Amino acid sequence: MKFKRLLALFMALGLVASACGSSETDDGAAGESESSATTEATAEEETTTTAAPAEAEEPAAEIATDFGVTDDTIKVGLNADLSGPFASLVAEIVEGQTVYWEVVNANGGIAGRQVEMVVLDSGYATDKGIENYLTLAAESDEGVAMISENTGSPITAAIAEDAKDDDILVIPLSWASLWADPDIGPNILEKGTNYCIESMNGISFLADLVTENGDTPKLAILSRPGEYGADGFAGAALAAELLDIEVVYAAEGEVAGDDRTAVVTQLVNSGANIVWTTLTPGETADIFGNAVAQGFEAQWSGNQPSFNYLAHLGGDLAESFDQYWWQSGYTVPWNGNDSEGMQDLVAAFTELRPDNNLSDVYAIGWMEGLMVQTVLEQAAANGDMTRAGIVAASQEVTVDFKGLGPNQSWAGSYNDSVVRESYMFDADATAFDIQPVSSGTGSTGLFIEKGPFVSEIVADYVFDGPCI
Amino acid sequence: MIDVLLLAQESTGFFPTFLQTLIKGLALGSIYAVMGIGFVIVFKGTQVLNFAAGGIAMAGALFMSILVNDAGLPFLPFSNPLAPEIGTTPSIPRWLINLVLALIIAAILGMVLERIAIRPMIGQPLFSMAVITLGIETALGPFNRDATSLTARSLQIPWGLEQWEFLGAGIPKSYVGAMVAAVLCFLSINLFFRSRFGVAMRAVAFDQEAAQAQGINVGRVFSIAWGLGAALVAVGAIFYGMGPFPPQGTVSQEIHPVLAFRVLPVIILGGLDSIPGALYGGLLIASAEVFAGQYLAQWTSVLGAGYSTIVPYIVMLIVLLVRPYGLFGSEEIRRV
Amino acid sequence: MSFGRPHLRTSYEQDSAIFPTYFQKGAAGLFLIFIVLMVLGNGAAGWIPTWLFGQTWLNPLTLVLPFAIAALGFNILTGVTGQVSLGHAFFMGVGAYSAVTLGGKGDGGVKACVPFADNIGLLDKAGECGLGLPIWIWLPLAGVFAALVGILVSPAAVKVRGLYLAIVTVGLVFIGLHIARMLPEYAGDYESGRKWPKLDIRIWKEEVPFIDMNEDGKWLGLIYLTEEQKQFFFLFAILLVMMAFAKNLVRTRTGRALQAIRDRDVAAEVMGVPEQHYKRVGFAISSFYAGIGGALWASYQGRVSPVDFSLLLSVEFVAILLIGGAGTIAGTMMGTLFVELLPKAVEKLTNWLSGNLDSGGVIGDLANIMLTSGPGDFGPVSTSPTAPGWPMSVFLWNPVIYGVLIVIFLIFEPHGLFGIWVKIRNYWKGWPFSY
Amino acid sequence: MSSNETGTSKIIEVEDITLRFGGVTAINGVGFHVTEGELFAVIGPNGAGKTSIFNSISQVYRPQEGDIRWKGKSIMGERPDAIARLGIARTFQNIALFGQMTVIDNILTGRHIRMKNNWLTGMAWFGPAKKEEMENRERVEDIIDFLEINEWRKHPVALLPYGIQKRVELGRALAMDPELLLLDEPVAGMNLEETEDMARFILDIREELGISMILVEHDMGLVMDIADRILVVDFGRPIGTGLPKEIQSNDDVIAAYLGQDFSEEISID
Repeated sequence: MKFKRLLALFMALGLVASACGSSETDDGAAGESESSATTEATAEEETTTTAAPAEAEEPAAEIATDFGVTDDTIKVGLNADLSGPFASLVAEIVEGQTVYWEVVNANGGIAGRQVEMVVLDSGYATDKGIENYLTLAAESDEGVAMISENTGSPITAAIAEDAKDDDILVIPLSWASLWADPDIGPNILEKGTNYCIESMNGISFLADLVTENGDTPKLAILSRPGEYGADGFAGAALAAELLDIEVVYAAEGEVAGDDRTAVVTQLVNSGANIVWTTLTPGETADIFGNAVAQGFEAQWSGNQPSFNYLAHLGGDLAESFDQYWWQSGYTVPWNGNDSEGMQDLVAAFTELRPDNNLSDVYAIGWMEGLMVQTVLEQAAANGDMTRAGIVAASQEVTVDFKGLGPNQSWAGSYNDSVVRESYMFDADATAFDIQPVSSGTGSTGLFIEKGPFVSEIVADYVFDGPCI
Repeated sequence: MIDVLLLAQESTGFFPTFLQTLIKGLALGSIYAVMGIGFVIVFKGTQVLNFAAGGIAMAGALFMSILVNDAGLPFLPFSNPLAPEIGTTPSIPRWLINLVLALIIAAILGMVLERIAIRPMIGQPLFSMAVITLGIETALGPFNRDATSLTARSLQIPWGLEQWEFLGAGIPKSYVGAMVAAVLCFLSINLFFRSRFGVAMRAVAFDQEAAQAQGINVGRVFSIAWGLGAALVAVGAIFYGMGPFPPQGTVSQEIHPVLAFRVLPVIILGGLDSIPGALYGGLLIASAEVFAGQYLAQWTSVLGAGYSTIVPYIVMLIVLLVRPYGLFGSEEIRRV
Repeated sequence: MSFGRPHLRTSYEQDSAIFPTYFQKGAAGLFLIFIVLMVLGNGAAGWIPTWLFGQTWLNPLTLVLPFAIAALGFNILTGVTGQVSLGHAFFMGVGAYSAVTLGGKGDGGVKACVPFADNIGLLDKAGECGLGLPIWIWLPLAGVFAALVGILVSPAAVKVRGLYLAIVTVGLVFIGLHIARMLPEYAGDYESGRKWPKLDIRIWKEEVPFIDMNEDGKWLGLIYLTEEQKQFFFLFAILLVMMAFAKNLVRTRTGRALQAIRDRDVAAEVMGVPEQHYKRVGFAISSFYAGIGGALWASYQGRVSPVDFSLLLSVEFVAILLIGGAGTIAGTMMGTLFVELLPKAVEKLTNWLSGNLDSGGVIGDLANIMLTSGPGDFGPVSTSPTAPGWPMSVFLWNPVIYGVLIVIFLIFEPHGLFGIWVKIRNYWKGWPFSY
Repeated sequence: MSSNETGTSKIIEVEDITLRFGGVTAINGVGFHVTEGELFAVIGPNGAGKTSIFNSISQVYRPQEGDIRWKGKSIMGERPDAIARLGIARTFQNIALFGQMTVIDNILTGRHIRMKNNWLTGMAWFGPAKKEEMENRERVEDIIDFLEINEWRKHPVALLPYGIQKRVELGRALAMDPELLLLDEPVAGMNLEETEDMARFILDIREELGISMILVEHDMGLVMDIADRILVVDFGRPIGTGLPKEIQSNDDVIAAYLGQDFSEEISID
């Protein structure tokens, strides 16, 4: 049994290797027979080991390293929430990155080195997150070269200063505009659109919808306490100011606790026709459901974490969400376009994880992988894979997300490098499939309505620091 | 801000708002009461304060969701023959049959937990027993979380979000359903306590050893108390899953796990050992919570966001300062 | 010379000492030296097994120390006084926020220290309140404030008994979270919290600390220590002092009164021990410990968010008490180590098992039974940390193991680790006789 | 404390107290007094309300009617610990020792009201607290010697034999240096030898320490031998008070109590 399993794993790896190796010319290796895939993989492994140094055009020995990088491996760390409130999402994001490295490693890795993930669980608790950071950033053999995912604004804020001291690169899994703070430095390599800009784009989109119908937009903003809520709220308030929209109800940080009667009452009575939420999925469902039940009609949207297709399209509210909800986001949903990146991602999951539920957030993990690879390859090309060298390399690269999201670079001022594009999705309850698998044709029920797009107010706005 | 508040008072009539709030309070109160009775029965039968109720309740709701979604039964080679067809909402009778099935499974879970973790502890201090259930709660949590993380856990409520119009107020069918469920539970528990088992349970609650000596099978009473308790909290969780309650027709990873903790003030107020107390306590606490949420909304900036969540605890503290054994609990005479 | 012979004591003082015999004194001393040498690592003595306290374990171990202090307090309230509290997290929070208010850096000036300052229009934006005082002020006061709050809530707490108290204190935790949300001037952002003062010792508010605890370097010009080592020793010293206090408390008049209330409250009153007064004292002392523990925890971490002071934290202390053994200081220490380091140990074990998946033999078989490494394999634990659904990842198993251990300890060893230790000790004392 | 006229001054006066629990009247108009140095006994059948009288004196229960005076001052409404500080100590019918504490600690707890160190000085240990602890420890060792329980000193009391526990309880009460000692069935459930030991301790206490005592007891032989005066209660009502001789010849008492109890006693022994 053990042998069989090993063989299966080996073959799977081989398939992906060939799939990715030839993906530019051929659309995957699904048609190839298993035996040929195996031999090809073996052959490729051999060539990799011999050819890698030659490809890098300089012997591995000449690359300066300190912690987490050896002659044959690069360790990247993940400080992820795998048992806390965001566990289901984060687990899928980490899965996305895991599959990405499986593909990359099968293709010979980075600079002839295999990428090894060190995954630690924070449970979304700050204390545990800090403890994990200290483990990952240890200045010894146990440390990692960089942190390829750090879940959550709170934990990222908590370790930002240490990361600067340790000069270690951290990719936060958090879209708060906080990482624009010059004090935080280049170590926190923010990814994608921030909540603030997302709110501005989203409200512009909703306002256009309402105006097209001949109404005057009246905005209600709902946010929860905390940095996420504050950032989303700040963007929404800014948008209202710039677009000159009346804010009829502003619940800044007021959505808290288990009973939201107060918020629903005020929302319904406010007469708003645009609602922007910066909430958790549970809070969104409660407020949305109760407001709709009381006959409240408006165009709703909110920052990406407000929505969860399982909770929202799988419950009784599915039709209402279909009718009133526009989902905002930073990445293309599963099979949402036919870009190169999406094809790679879908192919890899179809091959390597055929039984996994499909998910829109695999793309996020995949994009983290792309970021890390680009940065590390630049560092290798610079001949400096020390932690500081990796941080320096991150300022020189432009990451091509191959159509999964807007490309990004971190050079220059924040205003120059900030990502201004976001997406708007249409929620489709009928397309939603309760238990889709990645090898099937199911859907999470989200389709791109518009995007990537930059609203006028965002295009003109000068971002010189965090919105909050 | 001020403009908004004025608007809030004008746009809806006073009476419909009041009626709506009252119904919501009663519905939430019914759920608190049913879960409260679940706590009380376990306490009466086994002298255990069941902190694991939350985990058991959510597991019960999960069983329900598995049964009505016909996604096949986990770890079993067959699927549920009574389940509705995939993608359709079940008829009410079929849904109710599945509900009963789910409650039976929840009761079995309760009995199994009692047999492995509570039975060996008979005669130990109350605190140790309560902490055992804290351990169970901790251990059940990840399973619940894991089960809800991958697929939508719809409860397939036949009446969905439909509501009746009554005197200008919208009255959701789910609210009425919760009230009916509470009344049925309360009546059947009262009947139960008049039956032979009920008498046996009261005897055990009074004195375990004496009851044993009288030929009462104490172990069976323990089992039944836990089975009933588990089924009752599961009823609460399932009906709380219906919209327009927050989970909106699903088993919620965010909301369900903390539901049972919100019932604690209820049983403290009613007294740990009083079934009518749980009923009155549930209605009182829920009304306080809902009315505070509705009518103090304009003071949110003073009371703090989410103030209605702690209203039950404040009510509880005030009551306990006056009556340390709750409103209905029996005061223990200090023996020397 | 008396080597561990219990009957050869010549004075009552000696009889009631913490370590009554020379043997025990020596053992305790050796143990201390051993810990110090292990933390110092190879530089000090080559033969010390540094793997235990090496880089991997030093940080987690340091984190245990503030928890141990708070656990001592919980033990005084629940183990010694018999008052079951689930509100310990709340008092830790009070201590932590007192510390950050007194010692932290504020950006809102004194105005920010007025509660609801931003609501009544004193501040444009929520500033943070911090007075920037040195540690020798904020640390004791953190404990004192927590104790005062303990006394403040005690009118409700001393009236109710048993499980009612447990639930009342649950309410305390929720109310505390609500207050934290209402007062961002003190608590900082609800989810990410704010920055705590570091453990550095300053004489007053000067720039360069008298003893710098956050840079590697010579300590007091005597010995070269890393940052981690400095913090460990500092916290360890405080823990030792707090342990001595707790031990002294238990062996003097107040401690006996507290225990008397636990064992027989009515009889205690008839003996002249005012029950409510001593329950209050128990509450206050326990809160004092919680406050100090909370302040040190937050300072060591540098940042803690209000949501971390949740019911889960309180439950952790219940687990510590029961797993360690109620009422004893050694038990508290064992319990804290066990509970706090368990998740890490489980993780390491799973990693080790998955590394041995194909090694054959007993370990390989065990790994095969326990772990699932791919589709078609059966085992409860997934080797992939990220696979959602069944089988569950080790991170989801961690809380399960923790919960099951609470159950197992209560059923099979009600006296906890301390009880096991006593059994082992008695076995060796009596060896070769079995009783 | 000032009046030292042994045998004449009333140390405690109980005046027509009535105690009810809901509908049940536990004590109904009981009154008596105890003079200094006197050994007063209360007898009566089970459930007659003897222990309730003790509980009323220690104010664990609050009688609804009547008055209890300690040296002429009413103590009604005081808290039990205040009563203890006045100098009233007691033992319990069903032993109420602090089970998890050792014998030494139990008796030291008796010293609680005579000690001064508080939690602050206690935590510091060195200095006055330590000195006081040592002094009181000496006093406790004296009591342990007196009660002949040396070998049990370091054991948790819950593990001790019944007879020893009774002695420890007596020791704990003695440690309070009381002026009045309430003994609730000190020899209940003891065999003859243990009973004799306990009787000897009681007499020693009375002679050496001159402490007044109220004794509730079933063992008629013991009561008749050592009591100065006796109160008989039945169904919460007082039936008669007087010297042992008078009680033995009181017709009411014989009818209500003695005959039946003598036969019980015979069957026990």
